[in-house]
Amino acid sequence: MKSWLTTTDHKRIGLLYFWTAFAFFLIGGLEALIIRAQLVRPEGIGVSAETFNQLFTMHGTTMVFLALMPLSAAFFNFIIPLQIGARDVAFPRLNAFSYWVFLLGGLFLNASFVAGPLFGAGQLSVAPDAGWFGYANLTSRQFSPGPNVDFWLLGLQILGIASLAAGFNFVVTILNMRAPGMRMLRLPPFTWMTLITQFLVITAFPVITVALVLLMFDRFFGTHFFLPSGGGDPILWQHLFWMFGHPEVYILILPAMGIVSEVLPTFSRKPLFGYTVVVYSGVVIAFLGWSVWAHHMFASGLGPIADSVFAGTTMLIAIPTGVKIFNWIGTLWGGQIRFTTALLFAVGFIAMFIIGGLSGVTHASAPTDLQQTDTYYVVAHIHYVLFGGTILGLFAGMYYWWPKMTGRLLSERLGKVHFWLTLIGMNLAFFPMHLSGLLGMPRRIYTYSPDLGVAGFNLVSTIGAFLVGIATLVFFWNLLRTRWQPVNAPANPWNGATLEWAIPSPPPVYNFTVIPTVANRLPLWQTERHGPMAPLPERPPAPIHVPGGSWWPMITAVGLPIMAIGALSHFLPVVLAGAVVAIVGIYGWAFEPFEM
Amino acid sequence: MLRDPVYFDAVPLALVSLVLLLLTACGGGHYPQSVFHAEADFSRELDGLFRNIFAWAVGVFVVVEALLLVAIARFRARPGGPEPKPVHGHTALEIGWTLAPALILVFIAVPTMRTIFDTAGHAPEGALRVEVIGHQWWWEYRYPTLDISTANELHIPAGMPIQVEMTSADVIHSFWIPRLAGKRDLIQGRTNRIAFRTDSTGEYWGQCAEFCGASHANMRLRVIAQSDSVFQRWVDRQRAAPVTPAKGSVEETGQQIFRRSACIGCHTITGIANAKVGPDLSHVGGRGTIAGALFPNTTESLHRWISNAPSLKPGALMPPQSLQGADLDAVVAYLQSLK
Amino acid sequence: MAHDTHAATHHHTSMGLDSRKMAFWAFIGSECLLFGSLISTYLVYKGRSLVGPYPHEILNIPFTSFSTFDLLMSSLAMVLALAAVQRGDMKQGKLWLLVTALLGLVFLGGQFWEFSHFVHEGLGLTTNLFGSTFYVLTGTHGAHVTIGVIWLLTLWVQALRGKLGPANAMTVEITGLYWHFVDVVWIVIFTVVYLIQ
Amino acid sequence: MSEQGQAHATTGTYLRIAAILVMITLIEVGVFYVPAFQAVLVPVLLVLSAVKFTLVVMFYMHLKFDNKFFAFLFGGPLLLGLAVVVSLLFIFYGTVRLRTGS
Ligand code: HEA
Ligand code: HEA
Ligand code: HEC
Ligand code: CUA
Ligand SMILES: [Cu+2]
Repeated sequence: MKSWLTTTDHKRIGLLYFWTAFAFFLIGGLEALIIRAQLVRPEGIGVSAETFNQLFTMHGTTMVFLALMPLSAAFFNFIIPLQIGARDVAFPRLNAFSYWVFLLGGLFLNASFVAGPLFGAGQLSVAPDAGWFGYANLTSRQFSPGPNVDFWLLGLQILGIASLAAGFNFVVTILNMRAPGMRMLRLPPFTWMTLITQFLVITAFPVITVALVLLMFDRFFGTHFFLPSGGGDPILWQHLFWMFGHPEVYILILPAMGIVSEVLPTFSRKPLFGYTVVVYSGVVIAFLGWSVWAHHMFASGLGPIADSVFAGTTMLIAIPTGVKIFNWIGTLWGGQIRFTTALLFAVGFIAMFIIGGLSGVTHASAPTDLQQTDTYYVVAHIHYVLFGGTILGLFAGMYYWWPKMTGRLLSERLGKVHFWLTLIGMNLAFFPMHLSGLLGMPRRIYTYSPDLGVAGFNLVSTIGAFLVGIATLVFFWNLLRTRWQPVNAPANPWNGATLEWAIPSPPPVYNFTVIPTVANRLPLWQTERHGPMAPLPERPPAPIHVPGGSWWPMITAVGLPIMAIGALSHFLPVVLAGAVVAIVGIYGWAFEPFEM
Repeated sequence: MLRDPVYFDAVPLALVSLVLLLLTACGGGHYPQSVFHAEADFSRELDGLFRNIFAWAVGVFVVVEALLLVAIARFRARPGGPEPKPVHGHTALEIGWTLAPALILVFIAVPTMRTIFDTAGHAPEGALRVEVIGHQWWWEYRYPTLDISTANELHIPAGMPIQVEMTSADVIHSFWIPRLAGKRDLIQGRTNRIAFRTDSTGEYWGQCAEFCGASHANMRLRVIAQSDSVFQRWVDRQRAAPVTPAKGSVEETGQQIFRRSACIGCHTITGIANAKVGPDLSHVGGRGTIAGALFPNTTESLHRWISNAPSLKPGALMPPQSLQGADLDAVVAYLQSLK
Repeated sequence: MAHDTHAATHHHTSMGLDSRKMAFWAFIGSECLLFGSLISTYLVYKGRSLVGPYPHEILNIPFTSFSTFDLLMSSLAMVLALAAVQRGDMKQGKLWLLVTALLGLVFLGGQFWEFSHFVHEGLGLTTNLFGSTFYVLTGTHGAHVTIGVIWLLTLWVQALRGKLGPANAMTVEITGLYWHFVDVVWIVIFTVVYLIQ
Repeated sequence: MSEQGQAHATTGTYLRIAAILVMITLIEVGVFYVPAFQAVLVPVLLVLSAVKFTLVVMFYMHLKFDNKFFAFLFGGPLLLGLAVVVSLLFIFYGTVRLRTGS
């Protein structure tokens, strides 16, 4: 127990990230299922408007910040050091800190579901209810008087710290901890996409930090940054949020694209087609991703010039994304494809992401978006890219790397059931949303008129959502089975080409008995240019010392939610107490003898 | 594992069910808020553009998905199959599949830009100006040139260009009547514009499209496009002073009760009350619906609305009123008389 | 698990650059966007205050010029401190670290005086958009200076206790990066907020 | 400058840079008070502060002598931040009708 609390081992932190994020995924999914249950028929099943607003806000926030980002982080943590031939990340304690901050931030946000009585709210739940992008000026004290929005803004502030810390850590890890010979253009594609993602994180998160700070001043100290009554402009919030928010969606998709770029070559027994192009297109996507934010604001009246510019830049992103897709197909082409579950999910990713990407292009056309924005058509788009894209990609990663992470094989039979249920379920759930949207159903409504004519589509969506729910339970069962009915995994069960497969499953604490010297991009494969790398010695030639654990990251992290609780309750001493805890933690950390 | 027939059955199965879904949407049925049934210049232009882009998207979809399916069907591993050739890439292909999408995008971008400028919101000379002000959770309409102020139901003359200027009294809302026009947000402190012209008379439905709090779902809107003469009659009635109830009638009692009640703190009835928190009631009896086009304007719904609005419409900013029995009947009768 | 160092991984890095320094430069890059967003907010809201006091009525250029001078000098002291520590001249190192911190304190004192003077003149945090954007932008900068001063003093105490030497020059260098960055942010703020009214 | 190519700046350089920085600051403040400069005040001030900025970053933060990669880590986001400022200014002052107030 203590060893888990103080751990700085990237592998353990990776597993902590995984289980925490997976739990939040179930919670976010449960929220989605209640949403879908309410929408199963026009007048609903009795979920109140207030509860419904909390549900979709927490669903979006949870899925984005507490499920998808940290699930990717689970792989960053576990896999990246192995792929680059390192013993750990560059800053193991900072890594632990990121995890604890993430966990506590997530708990803080979700505590709002039961914190009502503390605020005399007259109901149990005071969860955030202004939507995951919290548009001003609905978030002002005047229109949202309760603590709901406070939970949201403080929670996101905390989570931002976790992401930023991890961002710096992984940038340095990937650049600086590579094994000898692991040149940049020999990095596995997953590592590359992670690197790009981290650059997006460290540039995009400061912007939302500022937006949240300004909002905090508006709510706590009576300023008018986003309030027209004092000369402020709610549109500024939208700009700041989406300047973060759009890069954020690429933060969510790029790691999944990286995973797919690992899985396809392994299971078609061919190198990734156009490796350099795939890498550079990732860079281009990230770069362009910074220039398109106002496509979320076409209806806000930016004027025709800005609309045209942002429509144009948005469309450009289709090019590097398309390039990736064609290269993936090129990888499959001429291969010897083994239909493992991981491969099915990777192919499912491509198939579904195309649909989401194409609906994205119809959004990118500003005029047509005027009919689509804020309808279920957008909801369809985001779930094809986020679920059909990111989630399917992450599942591919889970089936691919679970043996490495735990030393246990997942059942392929259950995996296939999981895959097909998920694929069919998600299409039933999300495809009809295109239609209900175009037929006039706005998003974020807890009830709709039977006259709209969309009841049938909603029924199908709900059925599909529950199918996905069942599929997720199948997967959960599959995970648990690896504990209860273990089947041990060999070091390289899939015949993968990258370094993580050169060491036992699960890897020993020190990862590599000897740091390998890398001579090419696919070290474990026989290709026409080179043979597989010589196996590493079974035991380390000399004793390897790994750094011990540390309490300080967790102590420092604990300070943050304490400060947030103080702010929530408008009780300064608690804020100060939290600050003291954090400062003590930082000093303890700084002066602790801890060497890598 | 590879012979497993399930793959090759499930894919077509899923596709067929999707197509079936599509058909149900396009064929038949009555969809008051469908974007596919454009009945004004603005919406028609958007619809045309969408169909254009959609066609490209379908083309891309079919080609790319087909390639993907062919790849996985053709290159399944066969026991004892040859070791695949380790191809690392192909420069000509890379250039090709960079340029092809770029070219397609040109065909999407050019009409997009044109439509952006076409629909930038400025109506031709002589358009009827309407100001829309969003409130949590109802719509206020003003016709500055006609000196009319009303709520929740927008009357317009069919065939005449309409210049809509919008802003909000509180949070952001979005004005959307799919058959007539694309959305535009109502933002406090800003003025946004759209312009459109309907083809024909009729009733058009829409609703608020920007999340605006508890009753966002209940912020519907109704547009009534009328022939010139009918519209003119409507204008005349709106500009007339509110009906004065006959002496001794139940309506007169209602008026007195209205005067004595909290109502005057929030509502306007020209000559009786002058407050701006809620909708102008000077001609409320002539409206087909009340409360953000949510309920038909019947005796029953007025009763229920006045006694306890928030129970009908979550969060409604009209508190429950203590009027009861005969008093309530009288007020309702009075309001209904205000044609 | 032992606390020792594994010799092979300690000094070797694949880019040959110090990891902490690299992380710190990435952090500074990230801070550019933090201040970029704040400055954007200030500029976007410039001239949109509904009531006074307005910038030209209240900003005190001579005084702030002095603060700017003070901060520039602290940057000088900081490079001197670093150079001394790198040379192993801990006497000079201690001195210049202390001078840097003290100049930072002077700056903070000036900011404290400025803020209270403004409040006295009727410009509060919530008075108008100028007040809000001004205090949040300069306040965020001030918070950075505060952290810097604490950091410098910590180093100074370490030096007094003889725990700082050329072996920790990298720590001092990173502190310096932070301190200079705070200085360049002020260079921008001084121009954008004070001089361009 | 003579230091070019050398691995480290000397104390002399630091002092000279400090002198230049102080001088520029004096010029900035001077320009601010000279009515004749009002027309070009903004560009002049922006250029001067950019020079100061660059001097500190190049010499005090050693970016001039240090690994180019650090320049990338700092310069990339710096340019991005600059782009954020410029594009927001464009959007708010360029194409959008400002608050009407009416
Ligand atoms: C994983 C996350 C993710 C990804 C990858 C994307 C990708 C894209 N998104 Fe999406 N988007 C979201 C997540 C994502 N989006 C979310 C969460 C929202 C809603 C936020 C909210 O309001 O709550 C949103 C909203 C959103 C909007 C605003 C809609 C609105 O609210 O009105 C727009 C508008 O332009 C848009 C566009 C695009 C485009 C053009 C892409 C492109 O990157 C897609 C590129 C891919 C392809 C085009 C397919 C493959 C390409 C080819 C096969 C080549 C050939 C293709 C052509 C020639 C067209 N997205
Ligand atoms: C980021 C990823 C992500 C993911 C994976 C999902 C997954 C799902 N989403 Fe979500 N969604 C968003 C991101 C995501 N969503 C965002 C950003 C929004 C916008 C929010 C906003 O407007 O502010 C949104 C909005 C949104 C809406 C619109 C709400 C509205 O506008 O009113 C709907 C409606 O159907 C919906 C449905 C679903 C469904 C059915 C799933 C399914 O895939 C879920 C599958 C189900 C499970 C995975 C459940 C498994 C669990 C169990 C079976 C129970 C066991 C439980 C425990 C043991 C605790 N989502
Ligand atoms: C505190 C303010 C307030 C008071 C007092 C008040 N109302 Fe209202 N009223 C409103 C608001 C706000 C609305 C719009 C609510 C909505 O649609 O969400 C409204 C709507 C209405 C409507 C529907 C109008 C339409 O066209 O949609 C009627 C009718 C009405 N009120 C009648 C009354 C009567 C009668 C009384 C007094 C007995 C009264 N109101 C008292 C604020 C008030
Ligand atoms: Cu008004 Cu939603
Ligand atoms: Cu976007």
